[in-house]
Amino acid sequence: MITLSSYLAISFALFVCGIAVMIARKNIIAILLGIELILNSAALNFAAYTRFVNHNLDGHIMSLFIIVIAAAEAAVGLAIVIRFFQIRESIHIDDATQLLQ
Amino acid sequence: MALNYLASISRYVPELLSVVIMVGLIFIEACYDREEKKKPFFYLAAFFGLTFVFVNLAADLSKPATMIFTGSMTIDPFSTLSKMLMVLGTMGAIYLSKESKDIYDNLKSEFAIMAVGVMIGGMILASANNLLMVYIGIETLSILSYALASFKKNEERSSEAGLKYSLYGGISSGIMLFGMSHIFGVFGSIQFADIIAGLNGLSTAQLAVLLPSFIMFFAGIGYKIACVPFHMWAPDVYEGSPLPVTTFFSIVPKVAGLAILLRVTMTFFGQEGALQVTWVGALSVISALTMTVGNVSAIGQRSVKRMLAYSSISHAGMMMMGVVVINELGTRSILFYAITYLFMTLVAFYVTSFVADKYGNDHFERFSGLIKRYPLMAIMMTVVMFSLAGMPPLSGFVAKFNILGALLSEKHYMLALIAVLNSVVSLYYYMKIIRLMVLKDVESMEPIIGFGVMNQSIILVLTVPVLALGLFWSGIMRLTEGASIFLGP
Amino acid sequence: MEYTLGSILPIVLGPFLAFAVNVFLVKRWTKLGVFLSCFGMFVSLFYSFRIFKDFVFGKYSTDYYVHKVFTWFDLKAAGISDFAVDMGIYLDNMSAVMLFMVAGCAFLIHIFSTYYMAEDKRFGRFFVYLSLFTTGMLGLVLSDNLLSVFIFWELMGFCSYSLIGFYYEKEGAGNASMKAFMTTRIGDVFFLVGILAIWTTVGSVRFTDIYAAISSGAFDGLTAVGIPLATFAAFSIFMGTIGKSAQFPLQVWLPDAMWGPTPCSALIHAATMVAAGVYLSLRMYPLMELGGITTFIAYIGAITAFGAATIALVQTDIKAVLAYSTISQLGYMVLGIGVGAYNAAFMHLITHAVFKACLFLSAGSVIHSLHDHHTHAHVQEMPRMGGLRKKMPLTFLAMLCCTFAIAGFPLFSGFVSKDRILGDALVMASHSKAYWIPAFLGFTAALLTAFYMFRMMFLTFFGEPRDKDLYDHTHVEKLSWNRNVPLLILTVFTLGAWYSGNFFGAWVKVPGVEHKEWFATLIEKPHVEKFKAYKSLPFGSVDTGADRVFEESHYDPDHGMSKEEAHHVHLIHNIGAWASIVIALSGWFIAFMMYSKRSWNPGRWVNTFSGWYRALQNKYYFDDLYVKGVLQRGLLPFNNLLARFDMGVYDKYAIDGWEAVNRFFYRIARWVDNVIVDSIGVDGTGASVRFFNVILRTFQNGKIQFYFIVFLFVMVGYIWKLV
Amino acid sequence: MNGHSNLLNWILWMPMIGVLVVLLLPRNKEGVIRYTALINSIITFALSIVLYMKFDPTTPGMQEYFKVLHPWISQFNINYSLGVDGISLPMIVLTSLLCVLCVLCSWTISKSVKAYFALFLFLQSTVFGVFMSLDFFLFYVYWEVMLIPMFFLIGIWGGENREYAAVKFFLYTFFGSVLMLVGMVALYFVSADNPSIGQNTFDILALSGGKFTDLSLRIFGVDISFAKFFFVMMFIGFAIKVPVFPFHTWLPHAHVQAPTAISVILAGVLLKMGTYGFLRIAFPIFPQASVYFADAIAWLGLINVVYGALCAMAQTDVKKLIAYSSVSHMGFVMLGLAAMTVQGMNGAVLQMFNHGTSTAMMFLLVGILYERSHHRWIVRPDGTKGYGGLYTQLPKYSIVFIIAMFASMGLPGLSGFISEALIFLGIYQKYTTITVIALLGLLIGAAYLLWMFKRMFFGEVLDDCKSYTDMNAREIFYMSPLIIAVIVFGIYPSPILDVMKVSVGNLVSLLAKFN
Repeated sequence: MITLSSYLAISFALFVCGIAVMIARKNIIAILLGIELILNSAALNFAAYTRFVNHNLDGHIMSLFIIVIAAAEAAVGLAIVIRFFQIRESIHIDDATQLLQ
Repeated sequence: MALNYLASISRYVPELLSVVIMVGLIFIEACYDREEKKKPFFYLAAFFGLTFVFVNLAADLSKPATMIFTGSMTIDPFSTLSKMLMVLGTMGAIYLSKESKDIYDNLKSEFAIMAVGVMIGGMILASANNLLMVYIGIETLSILSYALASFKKNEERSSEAGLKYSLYGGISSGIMLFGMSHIFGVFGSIQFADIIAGLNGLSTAQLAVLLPSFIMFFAGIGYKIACVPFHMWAPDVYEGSPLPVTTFFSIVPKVAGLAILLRVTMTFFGQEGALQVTWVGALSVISALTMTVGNVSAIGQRSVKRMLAYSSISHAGMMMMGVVVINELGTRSILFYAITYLFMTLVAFYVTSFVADKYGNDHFERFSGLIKRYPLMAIMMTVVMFSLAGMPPLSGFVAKFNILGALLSEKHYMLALIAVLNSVVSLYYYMKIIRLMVLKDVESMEPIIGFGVMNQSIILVLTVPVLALGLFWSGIMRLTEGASIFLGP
Repeated sequence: MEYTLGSILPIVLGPFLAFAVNVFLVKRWTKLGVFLSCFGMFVSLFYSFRIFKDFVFGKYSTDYYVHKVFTWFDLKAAGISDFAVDMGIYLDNMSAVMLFMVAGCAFLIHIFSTYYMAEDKRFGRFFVYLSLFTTGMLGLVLSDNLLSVFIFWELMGFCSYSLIGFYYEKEGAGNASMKAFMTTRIGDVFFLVGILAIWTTVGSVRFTDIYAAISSGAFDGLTAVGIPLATFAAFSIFMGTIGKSAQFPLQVWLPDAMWGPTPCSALIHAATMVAAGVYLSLRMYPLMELGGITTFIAYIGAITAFGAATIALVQTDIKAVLAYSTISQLGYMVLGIGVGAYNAAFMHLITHAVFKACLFLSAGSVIHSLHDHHTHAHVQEMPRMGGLRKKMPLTFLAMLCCTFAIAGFPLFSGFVSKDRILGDALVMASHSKAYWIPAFLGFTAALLTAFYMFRMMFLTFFGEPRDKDLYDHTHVEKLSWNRNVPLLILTVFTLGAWYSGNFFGAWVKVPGVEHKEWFATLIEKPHVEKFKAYKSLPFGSVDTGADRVFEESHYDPDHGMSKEEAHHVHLIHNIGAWASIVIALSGWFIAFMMYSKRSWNPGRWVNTFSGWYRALQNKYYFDDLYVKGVLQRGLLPFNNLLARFDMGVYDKYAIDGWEAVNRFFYRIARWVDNVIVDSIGVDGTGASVRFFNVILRTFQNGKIQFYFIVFLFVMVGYIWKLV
Repeated sequence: MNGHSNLLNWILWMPMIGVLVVLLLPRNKEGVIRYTALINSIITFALSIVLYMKFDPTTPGMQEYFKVLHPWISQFNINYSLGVDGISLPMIVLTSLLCVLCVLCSWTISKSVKAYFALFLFLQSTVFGVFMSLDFFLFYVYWEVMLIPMFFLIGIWGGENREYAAVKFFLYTFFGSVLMLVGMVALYFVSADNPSIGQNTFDILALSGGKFTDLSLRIFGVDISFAKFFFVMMFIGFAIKVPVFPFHTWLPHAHVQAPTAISVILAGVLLKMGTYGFLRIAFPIFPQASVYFADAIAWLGLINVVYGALCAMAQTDVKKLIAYSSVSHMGFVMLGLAAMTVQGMNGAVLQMFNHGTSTAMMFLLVGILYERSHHRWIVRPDGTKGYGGLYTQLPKYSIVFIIAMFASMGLPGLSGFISEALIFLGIYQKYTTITVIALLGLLIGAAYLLWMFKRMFFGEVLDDCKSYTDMNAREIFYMSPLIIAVIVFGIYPSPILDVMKVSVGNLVSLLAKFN
């Protein structure tokens, strides 16, 4: 029997994974993916809560919006990454240290 | 309770107008051919449109507060005022972008368009009354900001700034969402109104879930205000992005963020309880840290832009102190602070940008002897600097005084002391510019193109409030008095 | 005589107005200005003589007084304070005598100055100072309370500063004037403390009130800084005397006062400034007694008298000899106060004033006529003089009489007064061993005095001229009124008879009373309990004294002692008298043998006591101690240290340091941004991110990700704190 | 006196009118600008004399006749309210007098005359504001605004190290005054809880009277007495202006670097603002706290006296020496305040006035000398004498210098003495030891002045001093009022004492209630 807690467990797992990816990977694309993971964990939460706790549509709407906006954000993010790549010929995060000094 | 849709729309004109303006600007922009450098009609439209929005909002001030779209949005004097501020800030930024050399000519119009977009996001955020709206608002604000940050396409620093901004924004919004989801889980609704209702009977288990979630929620907002410890992106981004953008960032998103922070605080933590104590404690620590870190960092800077960026962080901290005291006075003082801060920042950035355009960089030395060449500008800059530092009889002092009053009315003596001592520190680096401008000898006499008659007069006009609000501020106080947060009928 | 303001104020106003006018006048019309000051002096002399005559020959009473007061300023506020500062005029026998002496000497000195300073380029300005100086002294004598005494006292300090520094082209003058002012000011500060102590205790600083308070025991049981209040106050005030009257250990300034023109030395040394100190102590005598510091005073006086006399032995500058003799004589007066010879001390003050003024003036006339045409300077060195009595007989005569007087030869004033002091010292010594040393020192000093004074006489006027060239250029003294008349007048008053009354006592004889020594009769210790009844009148009023009864004074030679006591005292007095006569003569004899007959060689003494000789020439190294030791080694280095600390350390680090602190914090902020990141980047063991070690070791890290880490840490931190 | 007068408004705003006129004048008409400033300041002085004449010394507290009150910010109950009493009147007169002299002595300023005089008159007006305002907020505003013209006057027209001095002065004072700001606002918010006030107010008179004695506040969970805490805050604020010992180091820099006229204003008036703050605000509002801290104040004052004097003795720069001397002299004022007796307080206020005149003389004289010699060394860094034999070279100057010197030394017959004597009489009643030590400070005070005088004026004339000319007519003219004041008030102080004694007495009796 699948309960709320299992959903939450999964979403939390996703969340942690996302964080881990963002911290660990040097590839900017990967980091963007990590962000997606986190967003998804949130979306999953919303869906699960709607299913189990209260039966209005708020959660679903939230999840939908999350998906949409995540797409948009990813698009912009990728655009910026491309621009960065065009300049530096690299998508290595360590190359983004110009502003240190 | 909530009005029906048509009625709602009737109260929602400004936002719609701005959308129309944005779309219209896109069309106008499309009409020009790409050789066209200065696009008079475009800017004319932009300014007229924004002025129209502004007027609309002003007219809205007198109307009673209400909730529209089934309570998902609140239209109350507070939100309206903050929207007006955003509009003004946007106009100022757009004008600067028009004049500045820091943006490629072919992108200037795009800047205007995106700015309006960001402004719309801010407006949504300012009157958001449920979690969804908060999310949408923040995202609208952010996504366009990422683009703005990386506006100097071919410049590495700029794109890097955009990169950082976007990644940082991504994680923070993600975490915020995660927090939201749990809040939703506890209360079973995303409507603030329902949440308030649910706040009373909470089990300890729920509280245990709730508090972390709120902190996560706060991360999203704090990142918009750029308060410690979510501030690290700010200096880099401010530095990396072109000057008009920096100007824009240091006004509109901050105001929006503060607006929502204030609304959330007032809504959720309005009444006494464990929640409030924790929240206030956290906020006071954060605000004190923000202010101090901002000031301390600002001292070490060589570039005026970076210095202003850091100082804007510290000012944000100052405004957050108004949030710490959860009462009318705090709200009022924050609004007043925002108003004065708007004008001061605009003038400061204008002058800096014009000087920077002349020399290609904006180091402090570039200002030396300005009084000999452009006495008016130098005096204006001096006034603004003193005002930022909080010297009477300038508006900056009155703003600080209000915040102080709010703090002390709630007997936050330590915070008050920290605040004033910080203003001493800030005076030090603001005075560095004054010293250079007034006391030092001039480097070169060749003219600065930026300081045309038009620009000078505009700067003058912008400085007038800085002076006037310092002496005759009861009018503004009366204006802000009505501007309380509307927590539903 | 009725005492209206018109009959008293001119005494002060005369010289003061002269001063006030001269300030503006003297530059343009010098002659007129000078005349004005002299005239002003004459006016004050005239009025003071009237008062003197009236008090001494008319009212023949010890407790006759005139006391007029007015309020200077007040801090009256209804129901809050009724504090008011009163000033006033207080006249009694003592001040009457004092007034006459001061006005007389000052007047004669004025006259002499018109001769002495005539060629000086600052002729006029000298008289400006002179008038102000005299004003100060006269005001001091007239004043009825300690505060106004202090005011005039300081005023004189200022004048002496200006007069000693009169030749301001000379560095030495600057040093001397500063030295004089500072040294006396040390005493003044203590004096002020005394005034404050009395003021807070008594509520007033009027002499009469203080006496009344003493009699009613206001000081009993009170203490200040751990010692009885009376002692504290008495000591503080006596410190004032020590400073002003150049007593040990503050005697160093007086010899340097010679830097001023000779007439002003006469004024300072004789009539005014140094007299003020003794006068103050006499006025405050009841307090001194109450404070029980008379023994201390006696010792101070004796030491001063002896020490100064010894130093005077080796001086070769004629004015220096006189200066040290002044100190020594002042020592006698203080000794007199110490041994309770109130009357004698005051008499010595008067007599000394007269003969010392005369001595200085004659020294002046000697110096003035000895003009070295090589250096165009006046000569003061005795070794270059000699045989001058032929050149200037009148001056010689005057100086001789004064020397007799100061050496204490019979029939001369010095004998009368000094002998009584010494006599009383003997009496005290016979009572308690503590007074043996003062008495002994006193007599020794008398011997020395006689010796060095005659040494001076012989070196100056007798024998063969030692500097022939100088001698020949010195033209014979021709009579001039403003040179010789003052000398002669003063000389006349060096006769003892004026004071002891042996001849002229009859003048003040009143029916039914036998011969009286007017001085001893009229001047006596204030009986404090009498002053309860004393009352003052408003300033403008006319004081006839008719409303009060004054007991006629009667001189009791036994001082109210029993017969045998009195007999004992008289015996000792007689011994003392004879002893001092013998001493004076022997002093003269030694000097004669050494410097006139040349049969004893002073050089031999110098050789035998060479160590002492050097010590004496260096004034017992006091100046070295104060200037080199205290100032140059002590105060100035300390000041420099302090100043350097203030700007170099305190201001630099404690105040400007805050900026450094800011930068430090800024650096920390940067550090958090960069260093940690880099260190993590290099080897993933940043202390703060140990939690993520595993991942970090496997994967490298960038800046943005560090942001994330911090971000997360804060989140976790919050949550940790909250849950 | 019945009826009402706007005199205070006139005095306060007259310099502002002057500022406007000067600003409207063309930059190159320097002569006209100078004369405008002079005439303006003279008019102001005349007005202040009228004020003195009309002032009724018998009525305690603020004179109804002169009160000016307009609401300013209704939300915070802030009023534009002016008033004058016996404590502020002497200060107002002193300020207006010194300003006339300063305009005269800055006649030779040639660097951007227009700005100079505009700023100067602005400064004058703000100083008046501080001495007149009865509303704490107004007081604070003026107190702060005063810094801005000062900053520029020192920073632009000052000596070689002017920037550092200006910034230091500015930050130092700003630091102090923000602490005062906190106290002010806190007072505003607690004032409503007090039954005797009943509403939130900044009105100084309403706040004063020791109404906050039993309040307490929590910081980090520690309970502190409200009054004591904020008394310390305000103490620091005012002490920096005075300046009291640990906060004194801005003064030498500022005084030395500032142009003559500004040093005069600094030493003559601005330092008094600190002590005035004590008399007007810190003591009346927190009497019990001030009584509690009286010992500390006395000791600090003592340190001022001795420390300042000792430091002054070591100085080789005339102006710096005088700067330190005014540290020492303000110490006397602090002693008088700490005494909290009738004599002490009156003496302190009188000393505020007298030090104003005497030290102004000193600075003016140094300025005159500087115009001749363009250096201020008593002893040059290389050990040679900076001046020598000035007495022979500049007789008139020397006479005036002697008067000034002995006045600041407290010689009887000159103004310094009476105030110092009163202060000592007041302080002796409480602290015998302190008095004795402080009197030694007086001794040192005489020492360093005389020593300086000896080194500069006695002896042969130095070669490079031979070219100096004696004081000219203008200089004599602007020195003469001070000379007269110093002598007249030394002989007859009642004109000042009579106007202030009642007001001071009230303060003393208030403090006595908490003793």
